[in-house]
Amino acid sequence: MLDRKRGIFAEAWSIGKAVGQAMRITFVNFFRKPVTVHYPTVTRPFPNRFRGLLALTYDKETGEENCIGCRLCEFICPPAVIKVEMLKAEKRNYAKTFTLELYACEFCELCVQVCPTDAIIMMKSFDLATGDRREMLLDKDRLHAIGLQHEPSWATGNLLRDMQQPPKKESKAADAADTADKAKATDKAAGA
Amino acid sequence: MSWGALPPAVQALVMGGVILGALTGILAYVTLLERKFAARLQSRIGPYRVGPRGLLQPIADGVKLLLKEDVIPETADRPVFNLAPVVFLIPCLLIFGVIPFAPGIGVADLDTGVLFFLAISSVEIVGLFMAGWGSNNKYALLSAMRAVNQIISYDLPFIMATLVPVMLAGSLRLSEIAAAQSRLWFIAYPVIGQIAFVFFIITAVAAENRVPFDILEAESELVAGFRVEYSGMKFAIIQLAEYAHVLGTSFLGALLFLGAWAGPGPIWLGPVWFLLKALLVFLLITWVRWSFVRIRVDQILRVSWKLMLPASLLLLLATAATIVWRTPHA
Amino acid sequence: MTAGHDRLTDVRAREMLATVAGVTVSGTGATIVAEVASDHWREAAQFAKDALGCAFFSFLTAIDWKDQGIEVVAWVDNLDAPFAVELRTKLGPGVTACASIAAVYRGANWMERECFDMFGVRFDGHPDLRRILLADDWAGHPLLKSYAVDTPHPPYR
Amino acid sequence: MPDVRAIDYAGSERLTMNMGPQHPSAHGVFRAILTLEGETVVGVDAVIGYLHRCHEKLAETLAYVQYPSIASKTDYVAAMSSELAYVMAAERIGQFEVPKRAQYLRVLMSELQRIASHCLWLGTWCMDMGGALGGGATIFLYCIRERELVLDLFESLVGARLLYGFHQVGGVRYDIPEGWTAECRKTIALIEQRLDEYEAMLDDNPFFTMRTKGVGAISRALAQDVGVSGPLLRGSGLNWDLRRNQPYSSYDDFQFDVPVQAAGDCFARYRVRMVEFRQSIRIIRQVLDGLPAGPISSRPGVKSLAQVKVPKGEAYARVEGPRGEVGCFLVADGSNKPYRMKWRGASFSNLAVLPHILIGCGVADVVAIMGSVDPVFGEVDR
Repeated sequence: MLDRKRGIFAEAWSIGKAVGQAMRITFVNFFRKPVTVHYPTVTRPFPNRFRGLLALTYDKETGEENCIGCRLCEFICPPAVIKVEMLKAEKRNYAKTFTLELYACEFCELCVQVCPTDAIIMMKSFDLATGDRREMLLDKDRLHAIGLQHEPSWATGNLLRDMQQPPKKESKAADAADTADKAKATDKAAGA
Repeated sequence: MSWGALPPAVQALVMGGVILGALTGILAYVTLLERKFAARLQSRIGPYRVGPRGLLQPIADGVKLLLKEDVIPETADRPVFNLAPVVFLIPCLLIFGVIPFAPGIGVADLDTGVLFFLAISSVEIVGLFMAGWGSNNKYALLSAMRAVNQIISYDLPFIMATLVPVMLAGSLRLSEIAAAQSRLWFIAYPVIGQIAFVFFIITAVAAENRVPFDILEAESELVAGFRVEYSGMKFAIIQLAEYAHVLGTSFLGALLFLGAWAGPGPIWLGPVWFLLKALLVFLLITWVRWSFVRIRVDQILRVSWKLMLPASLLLLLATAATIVWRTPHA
Repeated sequence: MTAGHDRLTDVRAREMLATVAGVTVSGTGATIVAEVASDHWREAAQFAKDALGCAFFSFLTAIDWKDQGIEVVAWVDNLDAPFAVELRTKLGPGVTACASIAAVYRGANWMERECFDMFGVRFDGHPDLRRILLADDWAGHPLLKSYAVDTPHPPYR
Repeated sequence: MPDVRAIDYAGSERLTMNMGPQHPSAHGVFRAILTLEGETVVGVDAVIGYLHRCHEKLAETLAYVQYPSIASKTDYVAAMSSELAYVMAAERIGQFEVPKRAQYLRVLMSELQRIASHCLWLGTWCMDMGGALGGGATIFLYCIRERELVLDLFESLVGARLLYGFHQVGGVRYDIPEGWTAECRKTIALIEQRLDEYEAMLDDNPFFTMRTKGVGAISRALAQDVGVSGPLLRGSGLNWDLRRNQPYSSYDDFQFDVPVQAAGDCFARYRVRMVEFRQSIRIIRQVLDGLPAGPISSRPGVKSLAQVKVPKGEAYARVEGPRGEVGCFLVADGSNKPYRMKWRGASFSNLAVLPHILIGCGVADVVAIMGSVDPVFGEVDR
């Protein structure tokens, strides 16, 4: 604070100037519009790709459940929170039970990405605070109910996979070829 | 029974009661004013949920602190621990006794008003150290020790800064100082006034342990300083005392430098002008508080002994010289 | 910098390193992989720091090759002539003792404590060898391949 | 037994004080057992491990397609550079080719992440030094206000604010929605203007310089010896930045200069990071101007666990994160899960320098030095 070489007045002057500058900034800020909002009454808009609550969807035309119980999401989920049991039927399969432990879900959106029939998607909502942990263990019809309550966000399995489409076959024949049929293979396995 | 017929003792009692009531009201809403002002400085909104636009917040805080359980640490030194908030509060309220809010209104306009104010306002360290010692807590003890030497080292420059207007007005009586400023507010005094006012603000901030000198409850190191073991009503008393001390100092600053109740408009508007000026000084202290980073305790002491004390002594000499030079020789 | 020598490039460093006892050099380009015999471990580290000027200590860890035993890997860099030396030493099956290079690189102090914590490798010559991440009374060393093999598929809820 | 250096004060007995693990300025969960002589520190014993989740064991049980979104949890303040390190290590072993657009997106996201992380650093540091009820909180709220703008950008791109899972082996998983680049340019222009305000408030402010100049000086030799990296290394006079010395993900297409300060104290690190703010903005502008069209991944999107198999081999990929060199040493055995992964966290080595420089400074300095080292304990404890 007191280095001898510049003498007391130069020192005091530079301190005064710096102090004035700092206080000018806070004063300028006094007149700026505050960025906070009155949260519960005023909420910020959700972006289009918001990763919120998970939900199961119904097919638009037939109104049937999309989920075919293929358990791909169960294998891909890093914290393994999804458990699905498949119910075999004649034309197509259904999911007998579908439980998702929301209290351990990491919202990484891998399940949405791998779902071949766009059954599981994420909604534009995050507030599902409950007093009791058992309510966080979502079962099939809870997931379907959430699907109808909130507005779905943009991401679905097919949209995400189209976005990540590797370069066209002709530009990188060898590599793209085998990855493409491997992808088809897994589709067939998933579809069966 | 007209006002004059009452015996002076009863008069002072009634006046004291009125001022105390008004004071607690003002104190409560001063905390809200500071929180809203600080919020705007930081581009946020501040309390808005309790009551219309947050106006009931202080009452809510008071009730909450009242209902909170009053914990006394088991190994605490019980009498010292319980007495500390009271010893801390009394001087902070006493200083309002000597401030004249209008030409006639005021509990006791002593002829040694400034001396009384300075003496009483430095008694609060005793309560503070009792709190630090009583709660038998490592952090509280460390912060109480820091507080004592910080306040003592900043009281001297604070006294020097308040002596400048006293010398300019030539009297210790507060109402006379206010009257002497009718022609020219002491802050407008050519050079001396501005420097004295700046010194007054700096030492006031330091004497009340506000940032950037708030080493006392530097929560990043000492978690909450001497208040760490207090809760419930005792914590409310300590908070109230601290704000009372800051408000008392800003009233003093308004009176010494800004010409207490001088202002356009009819005479009965005086106290309102005085309150506005005091709040202005209070907001200035708050503005300083929210703009700076805290400095280390040894640096604080070095600044006080090496910079503030010599500078304020120099200022006193300069004031004396200008007074002698400007008054025509009798 | 260390003992004055001409612009040390990774090629020259590779030759100098090859001359050290118990060291076989491999690796391409700016990364020199030095297989060190476990009893020459501290000399190799000292050589890398002094002669080769690798003053920057990046990390030290271990790999559990199940039956071939534990291999300790240290990665040090020379920041001026940018090349890196990857010192590796196989401790041999069943051996869990290794020389400590905390005296050579102070950064190795915590890294070796973590290696002891996770792999059980006892670094002799380490000033303060105790667990750094896990609780002191923790049983077992998690990163060994033999650890927690029986627990079911995660999560351990 | 903490490494105590004998400073013999005549008879004044020592006070052992716990700073942390829930201390307000502990930057997460860290406990320093300080032995004090009056106000000065004579002994430090750092206790870490409170946030230990054993990421390295997790990496052995999770496949290459799953682990990137978990890798972001090591350094949760700079998730982008953590994922990048893991993904680059796998690509380097398997020689997977990453399309040009994906490389540019990776650079763009890393630099945006650097700005957001430095904002958090400046805010929490000033809050530690300035007090939550004082000037420090003011600067904290300004920094958080700017950081929110950057997090909004990430939210509209990926959908999440902090932990993204943006990278995958062979490229990235999300492409920029339309209108995002304009929003990004507007945000960085605003941040650049706000930076001048921070510097006006702090640079020659006597209270700030008194607290930071000459405090916690790290010498050049000690810095290299302990393996300190990033702004701490450049603050101690070493001109070493992985983005320029060992360019990865097409960093060599961009011009930016690397700030170096010689003093090695808190103020030098502060100056280094403030210049890094501006350099990141400069890089972002160059990336946005030169963003090539084309695919964002050389492999199809994640469909199943066994989709990505990395051939046998080892690699050490180093990334210049906001806190320093974040490295991922990967040993692959040809299956879809790595055999062994060592995570070299920058904050782990940066924190290891503390016991060497804390001896002899005051309690208030411990707080200032901790803030300038800017440790994130997800990366320290892994």
